[in-house]
Amino acid sequence: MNKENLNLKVDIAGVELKNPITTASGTFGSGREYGEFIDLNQLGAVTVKGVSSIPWKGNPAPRIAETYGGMLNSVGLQNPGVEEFIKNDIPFLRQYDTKIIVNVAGKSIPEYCEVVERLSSADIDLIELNISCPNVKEGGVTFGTDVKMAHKVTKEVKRYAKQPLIVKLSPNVTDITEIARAVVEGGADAISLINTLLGMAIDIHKRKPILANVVGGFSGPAIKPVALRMVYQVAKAVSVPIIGMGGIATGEDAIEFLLAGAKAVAVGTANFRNPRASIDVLEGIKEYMKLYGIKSLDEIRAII
Amino acid sequence: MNKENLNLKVDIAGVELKNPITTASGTFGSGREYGEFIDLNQLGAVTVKGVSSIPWKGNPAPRIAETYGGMLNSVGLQNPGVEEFIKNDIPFLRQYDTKIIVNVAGKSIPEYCEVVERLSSADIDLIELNISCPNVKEGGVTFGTDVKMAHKVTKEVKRYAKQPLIVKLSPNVTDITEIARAVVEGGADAISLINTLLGMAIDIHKRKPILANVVGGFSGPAIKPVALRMVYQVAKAVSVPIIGMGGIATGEDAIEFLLAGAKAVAVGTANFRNPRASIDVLEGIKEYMKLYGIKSLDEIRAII
Amino acid sequence: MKEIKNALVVDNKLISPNIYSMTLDIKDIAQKAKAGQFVNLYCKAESRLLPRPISICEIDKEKGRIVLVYGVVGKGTEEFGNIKRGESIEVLGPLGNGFMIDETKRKNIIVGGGLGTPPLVELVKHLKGEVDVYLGFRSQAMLIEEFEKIGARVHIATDDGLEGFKGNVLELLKNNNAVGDIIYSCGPKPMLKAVAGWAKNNNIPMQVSLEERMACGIGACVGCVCKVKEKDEQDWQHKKVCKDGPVFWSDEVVWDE
Amino acid sequence: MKEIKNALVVDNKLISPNIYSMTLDIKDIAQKAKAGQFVNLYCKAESRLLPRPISICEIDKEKGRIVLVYGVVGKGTEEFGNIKRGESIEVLGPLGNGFMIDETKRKNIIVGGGLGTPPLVELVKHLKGEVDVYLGFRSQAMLIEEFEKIGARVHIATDDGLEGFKGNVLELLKNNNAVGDIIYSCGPKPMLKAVAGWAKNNNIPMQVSLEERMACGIGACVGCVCKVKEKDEQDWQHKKVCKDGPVFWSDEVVWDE
Ligand SMILES: Cc1cc2nc3c(=O)[nH]c(=O)nc-3n(C[C@H](O)[C@H](O)[C@H](O)COP(=O)(O)OP(=O)(O)OC[C@H]3O[C@@H](n4cnc5c(N)ncnc54)[C@H](O)[C@@H]3O)c2cc1C
Ligand SMILES: Cc1cc2nc3c(=O)[nH]c(=O)nc-3n(C[C@H](O)[C@H](O)[C@H](O)COP(=O)(O)OP(=O)(O)OC[C@H]3O[C@@H](n4cnc5c(N)ncnc54)[C@H](O)[C@@H]3O)c2cc1C
Ligand SMILES: Cc1cc2nc3c(=O)[nH]c(=O)nc-3n(C[C@H](O)[C@H](O)[C@H](O)COP(=O)(O)O)c2cc1C
Ligand SMILES: Cc1cc2nc3c(=O)[nH]c(=O)nc-3n(C[C@H](O)[C@H](O)[C@H](O)COP(=O)(O)O)c2cc1C
Ligand code: FES
Ligand code: FES
Repeated sequence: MNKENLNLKVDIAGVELKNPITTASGTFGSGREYGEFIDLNQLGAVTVKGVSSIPWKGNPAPRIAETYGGMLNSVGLQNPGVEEFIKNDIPFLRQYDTKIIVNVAGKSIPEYCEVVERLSSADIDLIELNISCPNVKEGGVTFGTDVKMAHKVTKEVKRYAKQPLIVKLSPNVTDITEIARAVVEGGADAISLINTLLGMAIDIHKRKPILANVVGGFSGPAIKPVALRMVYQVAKAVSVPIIGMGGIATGEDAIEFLLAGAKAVAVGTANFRNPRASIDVLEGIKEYMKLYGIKSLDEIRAII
Repeated sequence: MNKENLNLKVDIAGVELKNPITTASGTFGSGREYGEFIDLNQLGAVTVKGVSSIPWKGNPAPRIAETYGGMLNSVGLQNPGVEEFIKNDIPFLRQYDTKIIVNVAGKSIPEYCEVVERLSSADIDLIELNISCPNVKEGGVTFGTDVKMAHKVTKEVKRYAKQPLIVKLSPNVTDITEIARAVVEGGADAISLINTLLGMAIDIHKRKPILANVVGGFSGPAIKPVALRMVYQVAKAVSVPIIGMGGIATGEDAIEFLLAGAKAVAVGTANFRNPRASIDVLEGIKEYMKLYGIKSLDEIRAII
Repeated sequence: MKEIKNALVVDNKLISPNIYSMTLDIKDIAQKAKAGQFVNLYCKAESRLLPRPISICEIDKEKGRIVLVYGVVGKGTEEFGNIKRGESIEVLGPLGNGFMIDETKRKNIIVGGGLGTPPLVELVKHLKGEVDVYLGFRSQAMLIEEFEKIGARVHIATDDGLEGFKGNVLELLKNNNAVGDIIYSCGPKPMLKAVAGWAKNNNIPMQVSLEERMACGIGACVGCVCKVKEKDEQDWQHKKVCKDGPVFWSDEVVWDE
Repeated sequence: MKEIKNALVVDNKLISPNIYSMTLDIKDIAQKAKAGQFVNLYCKAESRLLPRPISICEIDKEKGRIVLVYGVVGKGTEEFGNIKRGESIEVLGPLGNGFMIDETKRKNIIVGGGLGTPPLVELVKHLKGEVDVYLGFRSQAMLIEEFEKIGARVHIATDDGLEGFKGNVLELLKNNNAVGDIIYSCGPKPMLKAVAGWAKNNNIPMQVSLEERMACGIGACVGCVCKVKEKDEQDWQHKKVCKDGPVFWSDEVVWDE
């Protein structure tokens, strides 16, 4: 309860967040940089960038392209590996009164399991499985676009996870509810969505793709209608808590996701335009609650 | 050849368009309204709104929602039926020196075939099969999101089509190349893409979806990165001509699609903001050609 | 050829909380416009693609000006509210069909609700005979002087009773024992529906100006439909508010929502 | 806490075809800034989300002002070019690490190419010893006076020979038998690569300021990387241009592109 007497607490698979705001993995580093712009204590949780078992170099540059109301990235999950993460970033984040959600990347099931096993003994609150990584063993198809693979990787990883397991879905599928059901059956305690759409941009003067990797992940306000639709569909299809994201930049955007069925929301690309975006979203939610005399977010969640 | 000595002609399955510009089905009516703003003679082709065998009432209002850099529609293919179309719209369009592409809607394979058979004896140039319609017989799954159904409907319809057959793909699929290959095997002479993404928007004050139909087709500049990526992928996967669309509003946008492999481009949602958009796109293409001394679009098509 | 025009904003002033009156210098539209037609206003913000349909409130053919009265209800109208005199705005129009003015009627009843009131001002200028204007608002009335200047009698209802009669406009009509040969109306659909019922019972022909979310505003997208039937028939059609309307006869409209 | 600041645009003038010099009144940034750092400029157009990184060309700590010199190469810089004196712009900075100024060097060589020239102006102000500035342009030189005012010798090369030496800046260096104890440089990567090869052959330590497409500009997104290795090692890392750079030692950079 804060001083306005608003109840912003949300429970994600047994972990209580003081409010429904987290950050979208990969857009917020491990919180250090944005911690110079906002008070991290104010966030319900910090979701850190994806970590893998060993350091990954990621894709070549250019990795960033701007599009109309959005952007593309082809960072390719560059990260220093789980050991470095545990050593450097957890102690930093634990200084703050916020929950830690660790996003996990892997190119094969054993690799995912290795990271999750290592994290199980670390001081973190929730694990978020990023199943949009290319599955090198199966020739590059991502785990997240195949029902069977999504189920299998969730099930295997779940055996190693001591913390509740969030599975993060890719929107690049024909039927998102099918994948959502598969990961819940596999043991997901919560679902987050959406990861980036697959997009492309071309430099017409150089006559080549802007990204060295040709295609990249499409995010930002432009994609919100797709994200919202998928959150709505998944909320109707499964009963685990949902963390909604995709283009959220204002409190109003966040309210749309809560109405559609999200329990919490993540702010991603918006941070790049406005380093205070996550706090602005939180303030916007509070204003909405005050405007309509809403005491608890349960009053409006999933009522659509 | 126009006076600047630029060769803008394109051949779509044996039909020569004087330039690569057409309109996106459903955004341009049958040309009457925009014919008051632009000279229809200047367009390579006019693609008319979807027609079905009998009149369709379409979805309830509200049917339109605006999103960041884009919009949603749930018109639901309202149209007066193929007979009315042939009677009223073909004579109107035939006054102009532009090709006529007729977009065909149907809720079952026999219905599609009926429309196409009727159009076969009509004075039109190309048929565009919209396989994003809900397939009522199979419980609402659209033809365009299932490889087998996409193949089947193309193959059946092809038997009735006297004019070359364009099949228009839905982007709401895991693998667009799979669908593209299926319709080419089914007999498609050309492919157009993308139709709208599936999106949603919520009125947070009324706490209900803006569209009466809850979800709707998402179009406009916001979706361009997805459209471009899919055109690129499909151009690599099949060898039939491609008509690219999705968020094209300027000549520069169109050049991106041509570089990615499109033979022609369609201007859709941009017409709503700028009734001259199709002509502006054409002029923009010409400027680009002059800037770089390009004499024919073949010099740049699909070079990425 | 038709085209979107760049109009000079001669004035843009707050006339009621959150409600602005914008005067545009736009000869071409002023010359063609009729009461009940509307214009498309385009936003400068690139993230907002679609035009905003706004009714023409007053037309000054001599000066070549039109007046628009609009409420700030969202991002687009907020942008309009911030436009300063001397700046310009992109506008397309006149669009739609106006009211079907019947000069033979001696007793005209005008019914307006909230932001549906503006187009009725120009209308009243063209009516012969007596004019009684019944307006419903939530709390604060507007445009009263404009109507009175033309010589109309104005009757106000507000939900909270702050001004005029406390109640809705239908109750006010009944309360005043309103009588007339024709009703012209514009406002929220529930109000129009209620008044249409009253009109039917009293055998008064009624014109209603409808609103719907639009994309093109010119009849091309089939986005802005309402259900319309032939009088006394059962089967209805989806007609375009922008092109077939925005004014319809109340007994053509299917009042099911 | 850090934050995006709203800066007053004191001046914004065309100084060469398509190139503008913008002076911002922004005390806080002016006070902290060092040569070689950059700022994020934010667009007003909502469709353009990402900040534009622009190097700081000059710093006036007394007046609390910074000067940015930028080319109009796309939509964002076009928007900046249209800003009028007296308007404001959102800006974040100073960002990145500046040049590592070595005051002990007696002979400084400065190498700039095109729009890479601006940050070298502020740098030269802080160098002790002789300064020879070698600049390469396509056709028209800029900022010459700014360098000369500080007492540097300026040598120009243009591709078409319109001004100075006809050829590229490396040819000019060779042609002039340039000698120095250190090189500071900024410009297009192919130029930096070529000069880095020459520096290596001549055993002159060289600093290069790199550019890369950015999203955050503050080290959070890992978007803006370049390949960097420990001197004399084989294996490289992707380092962030915005946070670890933009200035690197030329022998750390993997010049493979
Ligand atoms: C024929 C017609 C005449 C109108 N005349 C007037 C008038 O004279 N004065 C006035 O204040 N309002 C009028 N309206 C309503 C006006 O169009 C909306 O209030 C306005 O579009 C809201 O824009 P926004 O950007 O502020 O709202 P937002 O909610 O941000 O707009 C988002 C989208 O929804 C649409 N929209 C939102 N509300 C409405 C609505 N009520 N009707 C239609 N579209 C809507 C917008 O046009 C835009 O496309 C009229 C509407 C129609 C259809
Ligand atoms: C550290 C750094 C310092 C710079 N300093 C200067 C300077 O002092 N003067 C100057 O004229 N330019 C400088 N640039 C380049 C400048 O950032 C780009 O020219 C500018 O971002 C182009 O924006 P635009 O909107 O006009 O182009 P658009 O092509 O429309 O921009 C689209 C996107 O691509 C990015 N982009 C395009 N070109 C470049 C580029 N060359 N480098 C990085 N991002 C790019 C934009 O930031 C934007 O995100 C610098 C770049 C970096 C990384
Ligand atoms: C630069 C960048 C890096 C990202 N890295 C990751 C990642 O490591 N793991 C992951 O699951 N998602 C990653 N994402 C996806 C975001 O977490 C988020 O799902 C997506 O961007 C949609 O939200 P937004 O529109 O608010 O950014 C990344 C996104 C961006 C823009
Ligand atoms: C209002 C509206 C109606 C549409 N109707 C049809 C249709 O009848 N048949 C069809 O194949 N596509 C239809 N579309 C999809 C467009 O033709 C086009 O594929 C899509 O909008 C993407 O292009 P854009 O972003 O340029 O609009 C419609 C789109 C809109 C916005
Ligand atoms: S708004 Fe397009 S038909 Fe009416
Ligand atoms: S731009 Fe984000 S890390 Fe450099």
